[in-house]
Amino acid sequence: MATLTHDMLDAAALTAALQRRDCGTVLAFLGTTRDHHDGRRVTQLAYEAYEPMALRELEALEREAREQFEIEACTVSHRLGVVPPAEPSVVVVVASHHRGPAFDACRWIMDELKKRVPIWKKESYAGGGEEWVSGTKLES
Amino acid sequence: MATLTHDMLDAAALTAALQRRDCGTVLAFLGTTRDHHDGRRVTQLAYEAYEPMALRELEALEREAREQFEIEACTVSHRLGVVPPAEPSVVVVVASHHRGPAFDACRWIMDELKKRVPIWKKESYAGGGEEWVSGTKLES
Amino acid sequence: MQLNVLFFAQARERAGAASATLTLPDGSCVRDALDALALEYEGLAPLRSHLAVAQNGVLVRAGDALRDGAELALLPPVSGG
Amino acid sequence: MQLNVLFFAQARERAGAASATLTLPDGSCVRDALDALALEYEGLAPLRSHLAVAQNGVLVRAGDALRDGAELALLPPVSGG
Repeated sequence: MATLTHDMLDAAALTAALQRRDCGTVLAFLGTTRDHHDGRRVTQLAYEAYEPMALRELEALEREAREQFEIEACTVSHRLGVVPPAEPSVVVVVASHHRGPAFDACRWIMDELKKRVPIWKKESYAGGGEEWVSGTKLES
Repeated sequence: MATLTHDMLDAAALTAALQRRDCGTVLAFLGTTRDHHDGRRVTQLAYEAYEPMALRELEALEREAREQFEIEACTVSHRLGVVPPAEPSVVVVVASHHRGPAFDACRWIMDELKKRVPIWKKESYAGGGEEWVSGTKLES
Repeated sequence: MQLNVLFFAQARERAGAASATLTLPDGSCVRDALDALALEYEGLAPLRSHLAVAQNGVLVRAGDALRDGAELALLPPVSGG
Repeated sequence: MQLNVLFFAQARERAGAASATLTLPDGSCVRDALDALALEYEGLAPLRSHLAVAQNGVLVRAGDALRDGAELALLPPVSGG
């Protein structure tokens, strides 16, 4: 189930939720705030979204991943608001019988998420200043 | 740090340990006991290892992964003894600046682990019976 | 027709507002809305070629017809994840 | 020379033991050890072509020399993960 939340993401709970008796693989991807970018020290990221559309796109990613790959379940969760270094802004969890499709699906979801979902992030820098991270134009 | 243990693997703690301020990606792979295989119902897996050699091989996998891929850290943990369905027998966690190398490294570690590390598993079936899972001959 | 316009990220900052009400002649298309907004919010001009537009949550093209009462969202290049 | 032999997985079950002490003439190689073990543990025969052998934790080949006091491990095809 796709989630868009202003709270901290609980990667452990999201991962445990997809440990299934009928699956041999659980793969959990955490996209975390990195404290540097292009040589500048980053103090935080701040995310915003066009929430109803972003949630529908996250749900579409889950559905399409289940259709395209041999996986049994997947969840995509994105945090909004301020995310400090080392904390996850996005958690993708995939469960599958075999490991190959889990890797393929998880990677595909992240690639698509960055192209299709109306979410934006702004970097704040040590010493002041902030900038929107350059992104990808949505294609209709 | 590679681990070989008869205790339950704490995937959440292993994952959290690799959330770093300088990394944008943490990828956690859990290989879990599946309750079926080739049409038979599996009640448990039992693992054994040539422990000192297996631990050295797990350590070598970590070291080689760090040399071959653009990753900052990785840990490989394997459980021994009985592992019931849905519980992990192996947990691989990789941290990296960018996500591509984390996927590549994690997949490579699992492929190599299954070819190089002296660990064996035996399936037990519902209704009785057990069998060693057919594996890969070690190459010197 | 009347539209409820939503500005996000750079578009919000450049417009100096998160939303606005826009009144256009019946039969207007997405391009007409962007033209009218560019007049009212000069700061949007440098961003215009980079914007995607959604009508009622669905991406639309410059020539697509607008619907009265629609929610029109101005979406800068996305950078989620 | 004397060797400490370890049997794992199928090899352990087929030998009916987890370890054994093996005495061989000086100058023996890995193949000689496997020959001697096959005589003592008939159940190992069907597995022999599938076994890898480690001496003191390092994989060795059939022609490699054995060292007195070494630990020799019989390793069936591996299936970790």
